[in-house]
Amino acid sequence: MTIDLIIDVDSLAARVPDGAKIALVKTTGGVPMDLVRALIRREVRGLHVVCVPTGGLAVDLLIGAGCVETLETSGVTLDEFGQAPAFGRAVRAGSLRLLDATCPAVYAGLQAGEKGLPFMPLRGLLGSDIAAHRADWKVIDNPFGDDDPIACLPAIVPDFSLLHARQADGHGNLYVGDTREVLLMAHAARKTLATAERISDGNLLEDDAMRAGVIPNVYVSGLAEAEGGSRPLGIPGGYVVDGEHLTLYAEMARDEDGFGEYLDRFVFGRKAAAE
Amino acid sequence: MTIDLIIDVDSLAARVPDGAKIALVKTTGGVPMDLVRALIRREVRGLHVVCVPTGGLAVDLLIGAGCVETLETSGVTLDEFGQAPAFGRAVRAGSLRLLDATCPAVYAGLQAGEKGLPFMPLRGLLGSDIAAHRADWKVIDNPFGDDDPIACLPAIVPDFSLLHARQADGHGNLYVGDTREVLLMAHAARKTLATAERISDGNLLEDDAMRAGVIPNVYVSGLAEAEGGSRPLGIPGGYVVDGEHLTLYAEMARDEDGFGEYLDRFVFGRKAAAE
Amino acid sequence: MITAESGPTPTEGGECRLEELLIDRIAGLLEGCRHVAVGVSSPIPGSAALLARHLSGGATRVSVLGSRHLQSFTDGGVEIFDLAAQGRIDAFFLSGGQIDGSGNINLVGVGEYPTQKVRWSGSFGSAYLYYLVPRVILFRLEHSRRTMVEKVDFISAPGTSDRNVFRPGGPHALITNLCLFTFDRDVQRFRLQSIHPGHTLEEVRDNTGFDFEVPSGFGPVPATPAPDASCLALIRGEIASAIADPYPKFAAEVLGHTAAA
Amino acid sequence: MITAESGPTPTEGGECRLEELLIDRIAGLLEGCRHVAVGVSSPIPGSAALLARHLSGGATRVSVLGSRHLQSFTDGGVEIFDLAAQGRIDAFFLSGGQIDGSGNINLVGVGEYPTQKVRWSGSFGSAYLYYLVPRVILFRLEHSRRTMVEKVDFISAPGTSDRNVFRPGGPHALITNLCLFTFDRDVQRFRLQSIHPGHTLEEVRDNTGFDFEVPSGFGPVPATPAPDASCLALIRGEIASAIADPYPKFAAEVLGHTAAA
Repeated sequence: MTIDLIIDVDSLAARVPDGAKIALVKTTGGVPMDLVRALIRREVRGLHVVCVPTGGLAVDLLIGAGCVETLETSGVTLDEFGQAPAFGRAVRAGSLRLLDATCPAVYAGLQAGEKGLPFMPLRGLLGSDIAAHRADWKVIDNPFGDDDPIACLPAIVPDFSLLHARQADGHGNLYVGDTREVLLMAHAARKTLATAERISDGNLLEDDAMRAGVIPNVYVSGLAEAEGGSRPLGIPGGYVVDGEHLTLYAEMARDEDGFGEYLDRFVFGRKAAAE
Repeated sequence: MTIDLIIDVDSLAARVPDGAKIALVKTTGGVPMDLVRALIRREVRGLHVVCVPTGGLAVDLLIGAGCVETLETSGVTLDEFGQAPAFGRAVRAGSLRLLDATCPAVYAGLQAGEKGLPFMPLRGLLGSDIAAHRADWKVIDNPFGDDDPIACLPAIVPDFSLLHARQADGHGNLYVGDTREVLLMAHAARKTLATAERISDGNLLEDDAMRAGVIPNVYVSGLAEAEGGSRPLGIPGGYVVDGEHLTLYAEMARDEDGFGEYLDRFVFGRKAAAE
Repeated sequence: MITAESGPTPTEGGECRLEELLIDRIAGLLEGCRHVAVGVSSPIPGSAALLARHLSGGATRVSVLGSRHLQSFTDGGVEIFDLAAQGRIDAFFLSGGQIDGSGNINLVGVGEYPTQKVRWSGSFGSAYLYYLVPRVILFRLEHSRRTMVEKVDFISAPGTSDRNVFRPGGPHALITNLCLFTFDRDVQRFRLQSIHPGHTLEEVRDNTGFDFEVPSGFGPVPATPAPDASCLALIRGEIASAIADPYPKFAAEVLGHTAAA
Repeated sequence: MITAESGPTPTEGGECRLEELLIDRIAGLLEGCRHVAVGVSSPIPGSAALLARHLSGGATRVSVLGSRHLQSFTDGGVEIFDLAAQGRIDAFFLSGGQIDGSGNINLVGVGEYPTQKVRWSGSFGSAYLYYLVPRVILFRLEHSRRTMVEKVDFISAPGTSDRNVFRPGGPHALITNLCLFTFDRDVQRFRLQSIHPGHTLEEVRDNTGFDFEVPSGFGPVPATPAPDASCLALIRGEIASAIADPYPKFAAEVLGHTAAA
C-alpha cells in the first residue's frame, strides 16, 4: 500500500481521466501548481472543476488550456493582479458551463459530501440570481419553522481532490496545518491526489503537535514529492506568492496568443527543460 | 477584555445559573472536573446536560448531586469501571428527563448550532426507539430523492460549553490539539467557560505548529487556571485516568449513602481543605 | 460499545481458548474488507481485525477507537461516522444487552422506557452505524435467554428497515460464546452457521429466546473450526503484541503476551 | 470582495485625503459593534475597523480576512460564515460592480447571464453574508452611472427580501467617493446622508442611476465631516502601523506609514 502510493507528478496527473470532477483550493492555501501544469501537459479534457471556494491562476490556466467543461465557483480572480483573463474570455465565448455559487454554499456542499449526506441546508441565497440559476439547489420549508423557506444544497463529491501539502510522510499522511478547507476537500472527495514540499521520515500522526493539522492517509491515494510545487503561488509556512510572475501572467494572458506563449514557456517548456 | 476573562474556578461556576444548558465532552478529552466539583458545591440545580456525545464520572456526579433535570446523551458509563451508578438510580426513580440519542446525532445537532442552522439532516435513526422517543426530531422526504425519508435534528445550542484545556494563553485562547469535538462544542455554545492546566505567556495563535489545535478566544468568555483540573480523569498530552480512584468511586457510589460520603470527601472536602 | 464478558473458557482439551477461536472466526468474517473499525472496550473484535489485516497482507485497514496508534482520525469523534456514511468502512462490531431474532439490538435497558428497572449505558453510535456499515458483526459473550430474546424491550437500532429507508448496512453475523449465526436479510432471521466445540444444538436452542434457521439436509450443524497451529501462533505472537497498545491487560492475561515479546 | 479603486484625491486644501475621510466616517458607522469582519483586498474598510476598535477601547473585535495576525480563525474558510450565521459578526463590507437603488449588488457581470460581455470575479460570500450580518456597509470608490444603476444585471445578493425570509442582515450604508447614503429598510431605498467636501448634490444626482431620498426641510445636505487633527494623527500613526500587516503598500503610499514607525 505504502509503496504504490508514492509516485511522480506526471503519474499523478495520468490518474485523472478526462471528464473527472476535481476540487482545487483557493489561492492562499495549497494549490498543486506542478500537478496542474502536468494536467495541462497531458491535455486532460472535459474537467468539472470545483473551486474551494474560489479560483485563481490554476483555474485560469486550466480554462485557457481548454481542459475545463464545467466550472463551479464563488469567484475567479488573480487578486491584486487583476481579473482572470482566460476565465473572462471563456465566459464571453460561452465555452464554459458555469455553476456560480457563494463561498459558504461550496463549503456546505463539500460538508454534505464529507458526511455522506444527500444535502445540507443553508441560510442566505433566496432571491439571488445565483440561486435562480442553480437548478440543482432546492428550497424547502424548514421543518422546525413556520413558513420559513431554506435552501438545500446537494452534496459535492469530487472524484479527485488535488492539493499541495507543506509536508507529507511515507505513509501518505499530509500536513496542512490550519488550512482546514483542504482537509474538508480531502474528506469530501472519492480520492485525493497530493503533492508535498517534502516527504519526511516517520509518521506525522505520531507527532502530537502536528497531528491536529494532518490529513490521514485513509483519504489519500497518490502522493508525489514536489518542492516548490505551489509556485508561483505560495504555501502557508513556506513561500509567498511570486508577484512578478503573477504580473507577467496577467499581462501575457490578456490575449490568446500571449496565453499560448505563457503555456509554451512555463508549462510545456518547464517539462521540456526537465527532460 | 483580557483581564476580565481570567478568574478562578469557583467564579466560573458562579457564572452558570440554575437551569442552564451545559455541554460536557466525553471522558477521554477535556472534562473540567474541578469546575464540575465547583458546580456541585455551589448547588446548581435544573441543568440540562448535553453529553458530547457520551458522559462518565462528571455526569454521574452531577446527577447524583441533584444538579440535573434533563440529560441528553448517547450513553453514560464509567467504561471499564462499570455502569454509572447515580445515573441508573435516577433513571429508575424517574427523576431525569431523558433525551436518549446516538453519537452522530449529538454531533449533528452541535454542528447545526455551530453553523447557525435550524437543523441538520442525518442518516440512520429511522425505526429506532431512540427516534420514537425524540419528539424534537422530524422526518422529511429528502428533497433530492424519491421516497427517501431522512431525519432532521434541531440545532443544539448549549448556553455554556464547559471544558478543560491542556494549555491556554492570557488572551483566552485554548489549546485542545486534535480533540476536535471540544472545538465543536465551543463553536456551538453561546459561551464557553474553560479551565486549563496552565496559562502560558504569549499567544497560542502565533505558534504555527499549535494553531491548528486552538479554540480562539472569540468563543471563550471565562478562563481559570486549574492544574490537574481533569483529575481523576485524564487529559490528552497530560495525565491518564486514575483507575484506582474510579474503582473507588464505582464502589462508593453503589448506594446513596456511599455516594454522599464520596461527595463529602472528594467534592466538598476538597474545597474545605483548600480554604 | 461492545461489552466483552470473556472468561477463561478453554476448548478442545485446552489447546485453544474460546477467545482465540473467536478471534480466528471473526477474522474470517472480515475477509475482503478494505476497512474494519472497532469500537471501544472490544479486545476480541480488535484482535480479530488485526488478524484479518495480517492475513490480507496489509490490504485491510483497521481503526481501533480509543487507541492512539491504531487509528488515524484527526477530525474528532465525528470522523468515524462520516467515514461510515461515505461507505469507507466495511465492517464494525455492535453488541446488545438484548438481541432479538429480527436482529434488533437494545443497549438502553430492560422494562418500559424511560423509567427502566435496568438501565444500561445507552445506544452510542448503534442507531447510525447499524444502518450504514455493510457488515455489522454482533458480538456477545453471554448467550442466554436473558440476552437472546424474542423481542427487545427497546430498539436502539433495528435489524431491518422498510424498503424505502436508506440502509446499505446491517447485521452480517452474530457470534456468541456458544455459536455463530449469520443473518439472512431476505427472510430477516438468523441462521445457525456453526456451534463452538463442546456445545450442542440443544444447548443453543435452550439458551436462545428467538427462533432461528437451522440448515437441514446436510447432516449435523458443523462445529466452529478452531484456528490451526500457525494461526494460533500468530494470535499469541504478533496479534497479541499489536493489541497490547489499547488492551495491555487482555493481551497479557488472555493471549499470554509479555511486554518483552 | 471589495474592489478598492482608491486614488490620491485630496480634499479640503490637501489637509486630509479622501481615504482618511472615508476611514473616519466608516469607523463612525461601526460604533457599538462587538465584532467587525473585513474581507480581502479591503484596506480602507480594514483601517476603519481598526480605528473603530481603537475608539471603542478594544471592545470592538476586528477580523481581517487574509491577515494572519488580525484574525483568529482555526476552522478554515467556513468559520467566518458560521460566525455570521450565529450572529457573532455585527458588520461586514461588500461592494458591487453594480449597485442599484434597492440595495441589490452585482459582482458577476454585465449583460445576459451566463455569456456576459463583461464578467467580474464572482459573488464570493455576498449571497450569504448580506442576509446575515446586521450592518453591511457597501463600499465603492467609483460613483458613476456605470456602477450606481437603476437595476443590476445580475443579483449576486438582493438588498431586501420577502418578509418570510430569514434575514437579520442587510445593507446599512453605501459609501462612495462622492457621498454617504444610509439604507432605509422600511422604504427599501437609499437616503443621502452627507456629501463629501468638494462635491455637490447635483454631481451626486448626475452620477447616480437610481432614485434616492434626500432629507428635506433642514437646509442643504450636510457635508461629510472630515476627521479632526487627533483622529488624523491616529489614522496616520497607530492605524497605519496596524494595517501595514496585511496592506503594507496601502499603509505606506496612502497613510504615509514608514516601516520604522
